[in-house]
Amino acid sequence: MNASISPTIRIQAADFDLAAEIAHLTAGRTDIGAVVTFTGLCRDEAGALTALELEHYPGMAQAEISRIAAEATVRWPLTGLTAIHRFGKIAPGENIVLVVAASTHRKAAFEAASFLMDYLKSRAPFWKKEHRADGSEGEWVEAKSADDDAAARWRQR
Amino acid sequence: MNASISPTIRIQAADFDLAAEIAHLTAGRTDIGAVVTFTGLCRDEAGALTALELEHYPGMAQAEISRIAAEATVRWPLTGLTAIHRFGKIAPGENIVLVVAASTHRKAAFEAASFLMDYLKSRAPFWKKEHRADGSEGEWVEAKSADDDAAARWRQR
Amino acid sequence: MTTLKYFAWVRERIGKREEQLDLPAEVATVGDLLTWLQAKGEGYAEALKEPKVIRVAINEEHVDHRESIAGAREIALFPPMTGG
Amino acid sequence: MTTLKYFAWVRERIGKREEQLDLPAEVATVGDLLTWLQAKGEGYAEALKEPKVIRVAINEEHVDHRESIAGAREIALFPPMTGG
Repeated sequence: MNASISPTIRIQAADFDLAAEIAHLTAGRTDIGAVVTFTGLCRDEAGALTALELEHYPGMAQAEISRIAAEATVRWPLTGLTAIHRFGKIAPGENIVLVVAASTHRKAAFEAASFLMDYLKSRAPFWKKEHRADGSEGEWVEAKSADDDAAARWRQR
Repeated sequence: MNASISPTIRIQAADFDLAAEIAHLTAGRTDIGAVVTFTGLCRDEAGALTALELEHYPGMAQAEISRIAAEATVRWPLTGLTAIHRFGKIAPGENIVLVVAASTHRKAAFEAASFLMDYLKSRAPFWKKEHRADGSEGEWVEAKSADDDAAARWRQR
Repeated sequence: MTTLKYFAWVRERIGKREEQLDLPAEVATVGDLLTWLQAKGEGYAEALKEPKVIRVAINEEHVDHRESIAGAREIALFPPMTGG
Repeated sequence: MTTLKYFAWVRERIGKREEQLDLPAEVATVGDLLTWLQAKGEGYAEALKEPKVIRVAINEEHVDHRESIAGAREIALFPPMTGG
């Protein structure tokens, strides 16, 4: 365990730079063997959507993702952990979320990144509303039970 | 399944550019929801190593990684898959291997990237020799049974 | 006074982002609060008609519907989350 | 004639990267080949003294030690792989 590592958590409207975030975790270090990144992007659902509007609960979004990240640093021996979640109007093809997990070994990096994403999906206070290409009133995206199941599997271990 | 996707496999001495590889898979597309990357880096084992020398079997390295990647495209609905493995002398902190898996959904991207790495470790014809900081004759890195176990778990599913 | 915050379609149906409310003493738990709010008007009734799906946070932490609201500074009501 | 290729410490102990060999007819399987090569000299004996750990590829594909070498164009011998 690396009790000392302090995850970087950012909630922002602006896009992020994945390469810069990796460099931030790895620059000048020679003890990192594995870096796993997850990038979540906005899809247009076969042309039906022109954008997603991401609403969030500002104070809690930062606090909740920090809690999830802190749990990941306890469960896996990580050398670095970053999570960035965007809000506001995001067009198809644009980035929504980034997770970067660095570790000496690949299993820890893969599992921590996967855990963080599963928990973000079901516990981070963000909601997506569709902007539809046909001009009709967009729906709020419905939560998937598969996402709750994905988070629950980490409790059974 | 996307029977049509053709993985990009490169065996090279030069470093790679992760951001460029992601852009290559995602540029102009609006159907990708998830991109997972794995970067493997050279560690110095607490200062003991000055480099790793990666020997490989050129024709087979390309052929074997292509076979593993083709299996991943059959098992998971991917929109893109890239694997790059370096050879030659690599200093601590430098990149060794890159896998990028893109999909509509995150589970497929995570699993395909993890599968590819587990198989690369135990089946791709590369061997690492240590260059030691104390000038002594470096050892060939020993294969870990944990890596064979990691590959075997994909057969039990 | 307690700050109530609403998000996504809970916010749209209630018609406001937040409000300050003086909660009566008999409203002891999150479940009590949802029932009490439903009687405050049509928007509230519509937003909270299926209380089981409503997620609640007290002071920026997830809680379940049996949780006491005693001492809550800020209570947020929202649909299941769809971030990530 | 068959091309034999050696990698990593198998290469170092045998002292060459590759060679062309005329394999006798009684060398039918990979296992037979490993036994036959051990008798070719000290380097071979040292490289192949624990035949179980030696991995083998025929025509650039992994095979196990029971595999027939009939028709093999290129046979490679190497330690367990440590890439990735």
